[in-house]
Amino acid sequence: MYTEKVMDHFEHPRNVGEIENASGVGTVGNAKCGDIMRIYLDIDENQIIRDVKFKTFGCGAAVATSSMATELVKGKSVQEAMEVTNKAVMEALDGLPPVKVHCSLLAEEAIHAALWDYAEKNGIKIEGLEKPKSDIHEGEEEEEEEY
Amino acid sequence: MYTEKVMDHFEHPRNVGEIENASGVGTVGNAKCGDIMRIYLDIDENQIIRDVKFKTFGCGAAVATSSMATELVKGKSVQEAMEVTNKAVMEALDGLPPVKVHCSLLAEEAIHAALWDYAEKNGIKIEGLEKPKSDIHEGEEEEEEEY
Amino acid sequence: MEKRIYLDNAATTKTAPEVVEAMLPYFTEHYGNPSSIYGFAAANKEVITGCREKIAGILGAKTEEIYFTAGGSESDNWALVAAAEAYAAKGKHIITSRIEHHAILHTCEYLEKRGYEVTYLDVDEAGFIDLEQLRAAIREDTILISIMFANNEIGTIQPVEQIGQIAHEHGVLFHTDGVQAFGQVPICVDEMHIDMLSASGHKFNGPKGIGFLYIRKGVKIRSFIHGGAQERKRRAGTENVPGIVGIGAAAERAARTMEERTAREREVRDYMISRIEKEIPYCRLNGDRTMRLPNNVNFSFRFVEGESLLIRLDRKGICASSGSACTSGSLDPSHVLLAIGLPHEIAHGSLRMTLSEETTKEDADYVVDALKEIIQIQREMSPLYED
Amino acid sequence: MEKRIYLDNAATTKTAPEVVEAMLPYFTEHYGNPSSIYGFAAANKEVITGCREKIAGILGAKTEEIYFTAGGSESDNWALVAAAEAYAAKGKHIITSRIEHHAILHTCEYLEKRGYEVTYLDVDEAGFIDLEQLRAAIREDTILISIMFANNEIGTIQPVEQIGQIAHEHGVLFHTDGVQAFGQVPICVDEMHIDMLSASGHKFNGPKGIGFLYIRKGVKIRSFIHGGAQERKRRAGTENVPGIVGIGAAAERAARTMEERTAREREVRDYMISRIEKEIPYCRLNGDRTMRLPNNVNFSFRFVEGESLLIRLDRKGICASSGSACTSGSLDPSHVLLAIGLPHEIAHGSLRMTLSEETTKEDADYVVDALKEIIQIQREMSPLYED
Ligand SMILES: Cc1ncc(COP(=O)(O)O)c(C=O)c1O
Ligand SMILES: Cc1ncc(COP(=O)(O)O)c(C=O)c1O
Ligand code: FES
Ligand code: FES
Repeated sequence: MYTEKVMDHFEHPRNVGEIENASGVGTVGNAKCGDIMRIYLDIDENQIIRDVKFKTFGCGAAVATSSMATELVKGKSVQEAMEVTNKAVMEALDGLPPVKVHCSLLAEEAIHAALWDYAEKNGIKIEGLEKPKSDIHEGEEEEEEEY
Repeated sequence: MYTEKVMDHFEHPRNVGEIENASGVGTVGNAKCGDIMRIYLDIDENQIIRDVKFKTFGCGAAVATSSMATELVKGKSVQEAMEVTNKAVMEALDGLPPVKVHCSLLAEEAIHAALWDYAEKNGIKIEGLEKPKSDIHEGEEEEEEEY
Repeated sequence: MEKRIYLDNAATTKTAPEVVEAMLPYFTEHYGNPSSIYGFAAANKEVITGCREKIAGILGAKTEEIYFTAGGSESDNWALVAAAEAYAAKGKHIITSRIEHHAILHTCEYLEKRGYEVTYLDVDEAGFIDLEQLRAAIREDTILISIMFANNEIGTIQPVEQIGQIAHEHGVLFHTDGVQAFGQVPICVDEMHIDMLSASGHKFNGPKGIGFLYIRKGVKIRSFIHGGAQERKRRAGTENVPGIVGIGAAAERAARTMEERTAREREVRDYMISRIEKEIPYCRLNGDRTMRLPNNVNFSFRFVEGESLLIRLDRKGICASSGSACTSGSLDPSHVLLAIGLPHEIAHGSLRMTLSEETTKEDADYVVDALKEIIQIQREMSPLYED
Repeated sequence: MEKRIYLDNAATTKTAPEVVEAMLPYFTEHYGNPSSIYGFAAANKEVITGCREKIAGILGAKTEEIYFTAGGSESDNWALVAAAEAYAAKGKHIITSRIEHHAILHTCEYLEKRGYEVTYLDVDEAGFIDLEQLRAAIREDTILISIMFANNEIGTIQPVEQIGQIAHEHGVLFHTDGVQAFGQVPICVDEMHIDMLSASGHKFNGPKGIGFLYIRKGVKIRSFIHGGAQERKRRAGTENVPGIVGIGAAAERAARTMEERTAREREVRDYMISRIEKEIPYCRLNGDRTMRLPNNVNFSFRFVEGESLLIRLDRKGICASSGSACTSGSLDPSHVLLAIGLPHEIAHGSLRMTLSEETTKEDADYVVDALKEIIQIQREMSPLYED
């Protein structure tokens, strides 16, 4: 059911771990499935993401998207990181099964939450960034039966 | 589904045919399945059934029970013939499938009808014999579902 | 082996050896539950999708519009009951015909008990419904028209495309029982405006106990068997993987061989019909001469009772039926033959012979010769026959 | 071949080779429709009766009380929907439990939409219903109690005999979903006061797509699939002869081997449970320790998510499940685990391993070793785990 890329990132996840005294930390949970993701960002004075780590309690897709998302934001500016949407992550993974699309939203949201934390701490405004909700995907997935 | 005896009487029916100027003729029809049976009796002055013939438009069981019934009444007195019930015919055939029990009633009824015809013609009363109905089995079989 | 000429292919067919071959690995090797996550079993999910694809391709449908069931009866029940429930807010009127299979008729009776109203269209002496009567029967509250594609007893093929057109002009759903038609005549769900179509594997050399229901995307029918999330949540129950593989293989085979196979059947069929009509008096061909299933021969013989005829044919190694095999537990004469206007006693003396690709002209000759002899014997025994 | 340890026998089992062997002739040789009159096909009617007899014998039932269906889900749907309709005049209240299979729960939801009222009994932390709560739930208008014999996720075996007794004391019908129990634990419908029992062939080394419903004589439930006169007019559709032969052979096999087979399974099961409890921290055995299906092992591991766990196990050749395979299309945590009181995130990290007679102690060792390693990896990656 998962692509090779997904399986690769699931089995060999990049950037697992924590960053002490991180510039920003974001933790988000998926109300739908109960999974939890935490992202740590280390951002330098030029607003470049120097390092990133994650911890995830979640399904295969959650682990793989966490891993891929950290890869995609690493070395980017915070503004560029805003472009790492769940779509971008999914594309980089050669796609996800429909029922797993929401897991990639978790990754996007975790990055946003970490960026928000960073912005708050530093009194910065990042364009397009909104305050993260805690329950991000309630009632968002369509019932298959209702097409 | 049929016993060997039934198959034997079906494939080699005894007493098929007609009797000209028969002492009694009975024709009955089964409202349920549309089958028709006619029995010819040749009865002597001592009320002994000297000869019997039948014609049947009906299922395998109808043919076999006609054949067996004629065998059973042949040589009997009219009073004895009254004891050739459908049960007796079925037993002689080693049984019939439940759904075919009504066919054996047809044979019994045909004999009774022929005896009635004989009795009428000769102004005789045969004990236990009633005027034949034309539609003998309407609504008599139980629905399987209702046990 | 004893001689056997099997002429009851409308009742069921032999599962093709290549179909059995295709099924076998799914019993003891790839036996996993397709809903499982591990690769060994999850692969079966794709196998199933492949079968869906094959069938969809044959019907000009989308893959996800094919739903597997346990057979034609379930498909028919599902289509009717679940559509009736789903569209109850719009209305409670259903239109069908008098010559449907019992899987449709008895389901209609069930729905009548639940407050639905059913109009049963008449058919003419060849078994066709009247399109004008259909048009006139449609009301504001009509939610479903269910007319069979081809009749299982007399083989008559309805003008499905026109029926579908009328249904859609009036915004009414159109279901067709295609159990006898699938694999025998070309079907295109779009051109024919079919919203739902039932089929059954064992009628086209697939296994028994598996069928499908085509449901056009957008048709809102709920599930009939509730439970797990199989078949897009519309039909619960662990997938019958070997059965699905079997029906997929059989459908592909039926489509691939259709042209040649049915041409051969048609030839033997017409040869048989013409010999019977020439050589056996007091007979009547039931059904239409041309708009007829390629393998269907159905005659009524006066002064002859069906069951006796079948037993005598069986003794000669010929397997045939009198009316629908499904109804042989009952004593009522076939409702189809009564609907086309046969009197009771003539309906009673009818014989259905449904050929397969294996039926030869020699078989046909043997059968007609046997028939002549048997019918003579039976007529001589009949109190109705005075010849 | 790659290593494969199949521990998902509650999802489905391998069809036993001897069962396939028994089925084979009915595809291409004895393929006739059992409703037909000619000997070649009519013989299949007796074959079917023979299978019915075997199953009836195992349950202490009468031959004619066994009705073949397309599987456990259909049996469950039939029992509930048709009994609800048949007894509607008496009342519209049904009692079931929170831990039933979805084939029961979703059918209850369907009936609720149709005006029936359903009471869902709670279960304790081991998964047992409370007999006093059951007694208290019975009302004047209660028509049916449906409680599963054994749970498919946690393996808990209910006190079926007492439930049946309570039902019968109150003149209420008792249905039990025996899909997981049949072939694993002895069942006697009379002693246990069971009026209806569902089972599914593929759960006891029979084929998929075939099951049965036991219906006690005298219970007035109508048919669920309407049509032909098959199964004493209660379940329409051309009989799935190979499937019926298969389920008959599998039932016989299951009964014959039960004692020895389940003794072996129990031993490996308990060995596995004790090693896991000793060697993996933060784990919890779900279900009861003794009133438990002989082949069921179900654990929750804190800080571990189920799908990830399954994929990693799969990579090591181990086939297992997390919650019911049927619900894996959904993202909701198992309703059974929530019902026994597990918090959301712990329900999420549960693992079901269901053994077969082929599972050895060596397999168990391999699996536990793999589990230890994988759980360690997952915990290290979890934001919840602080060790
Ligand atoms: C307890 C229980 N009931 C019913 C079912 C449904 O059986 P099937 O999938 O064969 O329809 C299952 C299996 O999934 C089950 O475990
Ligand atoms: C026209 C038609 N519809 C439905 C059915 C029912 O199919 P099945 O017996 O496979 O359930 C049949 C076959 O008996 C049929 O001929
Ligand atoms: S299912 Fe929860 S994150 Fe994928
Ligand atoms: S069915 Fe008519 S007499 Fe037997």
